[in-house]
Amino acid sequence: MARLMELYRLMARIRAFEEVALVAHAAGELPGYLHPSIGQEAVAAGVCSVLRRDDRITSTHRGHGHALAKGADVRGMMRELFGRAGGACRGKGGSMHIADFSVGMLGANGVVAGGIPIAVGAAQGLRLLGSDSIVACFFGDGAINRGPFLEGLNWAALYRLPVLFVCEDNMVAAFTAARSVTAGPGVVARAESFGVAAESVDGNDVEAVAEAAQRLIACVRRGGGPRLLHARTYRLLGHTSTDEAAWRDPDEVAQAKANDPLVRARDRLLAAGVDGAVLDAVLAEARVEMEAARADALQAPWPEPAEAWEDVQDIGAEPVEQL
Amino acid sequence: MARLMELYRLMARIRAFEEVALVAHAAGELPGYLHPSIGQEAVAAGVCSVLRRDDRITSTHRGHGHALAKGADVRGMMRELFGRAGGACRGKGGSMHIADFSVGMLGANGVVAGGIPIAVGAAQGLRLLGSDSIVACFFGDGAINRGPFLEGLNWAALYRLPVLFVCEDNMVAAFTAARSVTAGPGVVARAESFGVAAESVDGNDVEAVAEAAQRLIACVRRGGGPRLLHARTYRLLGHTSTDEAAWRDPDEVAQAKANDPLVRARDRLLAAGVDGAVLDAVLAEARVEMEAARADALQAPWPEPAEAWEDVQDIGAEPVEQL
Amino acid sequence: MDASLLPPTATVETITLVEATRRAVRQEMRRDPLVWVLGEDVARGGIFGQYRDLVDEFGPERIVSTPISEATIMGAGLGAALVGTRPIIEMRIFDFALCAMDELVNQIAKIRYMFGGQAKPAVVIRAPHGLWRSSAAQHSQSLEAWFAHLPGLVVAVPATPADAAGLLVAAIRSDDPVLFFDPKALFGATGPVPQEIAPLPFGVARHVREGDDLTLVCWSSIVPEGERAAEALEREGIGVDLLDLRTLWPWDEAAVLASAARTRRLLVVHEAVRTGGFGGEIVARVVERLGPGALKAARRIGAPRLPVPFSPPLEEAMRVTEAKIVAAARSLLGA
Amino acid sequence: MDASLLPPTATVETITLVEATRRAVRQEMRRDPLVWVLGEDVARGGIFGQYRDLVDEFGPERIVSTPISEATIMGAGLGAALVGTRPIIEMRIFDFALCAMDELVNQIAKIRYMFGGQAKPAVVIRAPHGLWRSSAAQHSQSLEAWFAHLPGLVVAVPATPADAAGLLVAAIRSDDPVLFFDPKALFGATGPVPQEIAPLPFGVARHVREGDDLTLVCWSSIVPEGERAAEALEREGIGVDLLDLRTLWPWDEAAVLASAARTRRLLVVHEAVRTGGFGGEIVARVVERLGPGALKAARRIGAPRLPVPFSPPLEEAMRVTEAKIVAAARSLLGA
Ligand SMILES: Cc1ncc(C[n+]2csc(CCOP(=O)(O)OP(=O)(O)O)c2C)c(N)n1
Ligand SMILES: Cc1ncc(C[n+]2csc(CCOP(=O)(O)OP(=O)(O)O)c2C)c(N)n1
Ligand SMILES: [Mg+2]
Ligand SMILES: [Mg+2]
Repeated sequence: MARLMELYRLMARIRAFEEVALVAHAAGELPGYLHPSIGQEAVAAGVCSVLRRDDRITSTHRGHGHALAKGADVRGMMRELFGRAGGACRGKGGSMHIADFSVGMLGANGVVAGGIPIAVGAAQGLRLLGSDSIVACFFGDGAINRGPFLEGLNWAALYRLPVLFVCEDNMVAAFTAARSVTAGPGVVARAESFGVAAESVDGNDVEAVAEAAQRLIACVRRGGGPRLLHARTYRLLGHTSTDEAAWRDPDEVAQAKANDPLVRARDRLLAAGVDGAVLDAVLAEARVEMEAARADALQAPWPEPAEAWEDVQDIGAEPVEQL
Repeated sequence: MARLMELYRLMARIRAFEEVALVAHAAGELPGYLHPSIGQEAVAAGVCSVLRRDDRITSTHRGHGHALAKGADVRGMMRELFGRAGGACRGKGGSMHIADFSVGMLGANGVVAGGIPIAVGAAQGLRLLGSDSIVACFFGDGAINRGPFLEGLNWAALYRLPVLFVCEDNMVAAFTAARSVTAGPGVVARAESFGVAAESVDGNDVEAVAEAAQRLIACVRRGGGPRLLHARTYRLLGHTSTDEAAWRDPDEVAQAKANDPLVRARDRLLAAGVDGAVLDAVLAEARVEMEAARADALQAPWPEPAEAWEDVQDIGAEPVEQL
Repeated sequence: MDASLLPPTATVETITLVEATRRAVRQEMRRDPLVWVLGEDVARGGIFGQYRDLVDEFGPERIVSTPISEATIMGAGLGAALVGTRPIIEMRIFDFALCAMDELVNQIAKIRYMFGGQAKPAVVIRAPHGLWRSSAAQHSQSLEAWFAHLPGLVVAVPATPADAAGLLVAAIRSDDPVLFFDPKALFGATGPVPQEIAPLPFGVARHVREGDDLTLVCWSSIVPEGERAAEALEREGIGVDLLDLRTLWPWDEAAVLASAARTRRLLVVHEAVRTGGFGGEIVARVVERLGPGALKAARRIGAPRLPVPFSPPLEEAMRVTEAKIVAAARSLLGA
Repeated sequence: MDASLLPPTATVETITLVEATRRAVRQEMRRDPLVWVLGEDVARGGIFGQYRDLVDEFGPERIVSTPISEATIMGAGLGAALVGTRPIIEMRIFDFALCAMDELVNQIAKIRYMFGGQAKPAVVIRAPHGLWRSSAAQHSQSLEAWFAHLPGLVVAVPATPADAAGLLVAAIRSDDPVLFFDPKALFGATGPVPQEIAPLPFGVARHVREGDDLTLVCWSSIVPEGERAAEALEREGIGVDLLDLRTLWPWDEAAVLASAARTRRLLVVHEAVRTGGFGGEIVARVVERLGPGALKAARRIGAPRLPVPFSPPLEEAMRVTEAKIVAAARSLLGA
């Protein structure tokens, strides 16, 4: 139960992070927009819980959970969402470009499937370095219709690279049901057609995800070549912080809510005899942590305008304009 | 036998076209370089022989055979290779960009897999026009590792478009054995993973190609959605007119020569009682036709320099410079 | 467009730019059954509402929501044009067109030429571009200069609802491929648009304001900044001749030359990075045509050569603003 | 590079440009085990022989022949850099990089910035570009101006064996991503190259010739045309100050300004299309910096805005040649 408890805590922190960020967004505290992963926490938590710190991940536009689960600094992340000094990316990236290389989080990506070629290349680089680290590559069910996904499967299989592909199948690609634009049996069949062994898992069962990921990663790390994990989950909110996703079947949404990965983990912990108050405390602590991060971000200074001119290139960087 | 005889004649014409063009190239009569399809004629001939004139094809950098088999004008093609006035593309395209829209030949392509998105779109356009024409889309075994191939499969299957994908598997991608850069079981499995039914055929048996293509095209035309034909063949010459492909196993090449699609068709015709002299005459006639095309091209004028300024845009075309 | 230029019978309403483009698409789809739209989420109206409810009228075979397959969206649009239909290729935002550059650059832009005139790539590529709501580096680019440099495309960069509508109608009817940059930041801007939209010719600048002291050339989202700057300068007694190019290829060289020859001071302003931007072409062309001696001063304003940052103060620091235009104009007048 | 500038002990041989780049790659791969090459057919030497026999020395894990998957070649190169290796990404010819533009433009060029300096995209992208042997529209493009406009990249456009070698060594050692345009037409050109290749700094023009009457700026394959034109002009008594920029970003503004201020006549010549080419940037910058009054005349030569045709007389008609440079120079001198 200790492990499930840890996973529960991790999911609770991801959930709280996004809930607090959404409140802050609605309050006009943070610029731009967010892609919340609420409802999908078990995938990020399950997979990242079985990675080593020196393993790498690549992520998507919906990457808060991945970053947090991989160990990214929460205050740095929140400040980044707020565009403040001390943000994980110095305020240059925002929500869609969260990265924390110090924990192997090689970045969210604003381009669907954009992380996939990067992931296979990172794996190839690790091989060259003689490292036994692996790369977990997250992408959505909408990404499997982009060419780079298929090129990446071929590439990883060809060079037997240490990559775990993780398809977060939340049934939707922005505003369109993913099934309605995806031909054939789906991602598992696609992977297998490249010789990449693949399996599906209930992506709202965090233990099942962790268990499957662990098994697959063991093969990958042993030099067995890439594997693909297909995690079925559900995006409980809209595509972005400003989308209600009102077009979805309310029954479907209601059913999905009952299947919330946090609810399921909680039920299991309760059934195993954990006190409800303990679980409530986990949620409350997570909330406190994230509200503190929000408060920290809110009081943090803005970056200096001149910082816009930094981090472009070493050679050929333009001088700061008269500001 | 009449049908095989016609296919033999078509293959002989393709072969003669390229042999003559190669001689002309070696003699310095034509600029640039050529991608000969010698050894692969049965695929172009077999597939195109069962297409209607109003069906469309998209082709590759190795497209002489496709164009000729689809009915493109030989003199126009040869003049194009020579860069002369009256060329199929007015001398602007050359060998790598042969096209003849009047017979539904929507163009060779200098980009590997470049014709695939065009083919599926053409099929979608034909559907919108209420036409029952279909599109045959040729590409090489090297092309199946480019993203657009996979996107195209998904797209065609999703919209159930009238496309016959034709993979010309000549075992090589430029200077690299295609197998050595292709993971998994291959093109048929890839197609099937998108729900596109696929089958393999001996691509040097022109009758088998024609028969399989006919069967698949019937499904496609009936609205059954796309199909894929995987034709196993062999590129007898180098990648281009200036490549000897000296790195290949001489045994492999010798074996492939014995399996030349023209030799095989000839043997079958002989066995069926056709006189060898008749078959020789077919070859000789083809040669005469192509030598005449070469002579025609050689005497044709060059395009006027000012023509370089034509066919760019209707609006915003730049004025011809002082020449 | 000045409403007084419209035929007297035309009905003119004030609507947003996004609505103006929707009206243009609807009008053309009603006129010509071979016009159709393909792109992600278009059957849900598009992410800016450009196609709202159009699927109800035209059905899912003409308002085609596609997979996330930009290369194929672009290339399939081309293929469909080659058999005679007239696709509108929706890229969602310009930055995603970078996933389809072989199809745009190597195929669409060149196919007519390579095939000696046989191909008619009558496509419109809609690519909402530019800064918008702290969208950061991968969702804010302005690379219109690239396509003015690339042979084979018409490049439209409208700034008002009427121009967007008129240029879009012209684009749909054109046999040339047209890369149509919707100005993201101006989707909500309002202006008069006739019920019946006439095509607007490519290559004719809009003379937004007349003035004798300085020629100010701009396009797309920068036009309102330019207008405000011109008003501010006028209050200081500086007369600004303001041109909105509306298309970058063809571009209205004659209008710019005439104005610059008169004012002898040229300021070109764009949201895109200054280095290598289309402003360089304009300044160079004016100098070549009129001779350097015809000018007293020339200058460009554009973004510094930086990816677009997320944080508002950083974005603001590198953004082209009314204030920067006014300051540059003043310094030019000093020259 | 003038051989007399080399340290006296250096061994210098006359070799081809392609061989010079091969020597540079080999030297750097020997020096640093984290340098490696990925691209199609590279284990067979590359299509121009740039990597001939290198697989024998470094093995197939460092000279990696890849599938035809440009997007992944580009993106995997980036990923491999992010974990600390130093990939050389071979694009075969530039035009195929258009199949990998998301990876180049949205990822490689921006990743360091978006992530606030965390990423070190230390890649070299080699892209042989330009006209060569009637290769037609999809195999002949020169789009270097695009990347000077794009923040985040260094853009190298060498013209001699020594410069190609020196810039390639610098590119491999640079932590910035470098887009390295091999000049296809000059792969066979010969020149002196030291056995031990030193890195050549980016942004320093080569002063090819001195002269007082006209500043001629060029790069890449046009440099030899420019040299021949300068010789021809000298025979007519016209002194040409000839600069080979060697890199377009950073570019040697100081050298151009100094020369133009002196000669007061500026001619910029590139193989790329003139409209929207980098020549516009140079002319505009000089006018901005020196003031229009400092110049008597300025002009650019480039290709007309056409895709590249196949047929030799068509290609010749649109190609930038010595004769066109000479004619333009004469007319500038008249101004
Ligand atoms: C190449 C590209 N095309 C389109 C978009 C716009 N877009 C952002 S997220 C998204 C949907 C992605 O769906 P999926 O991969 O399933 O991820 P999810 O949002 O469901 O997590 C789209 C179309 C993009 N960012 N990149
Ligand atoms: C996108 C792209 N990458 C690389 C090339 C260079 N190239 C031309 S043909 C070829 C090999 C293609 O192999 P395949 O698809 O099997 O066709 P084949 O030549 O065997 O007919 C390559 C790599 C290209 N033209 N386009
Ligand atoms: Mg999804
Ligand atoms: Mg092949």
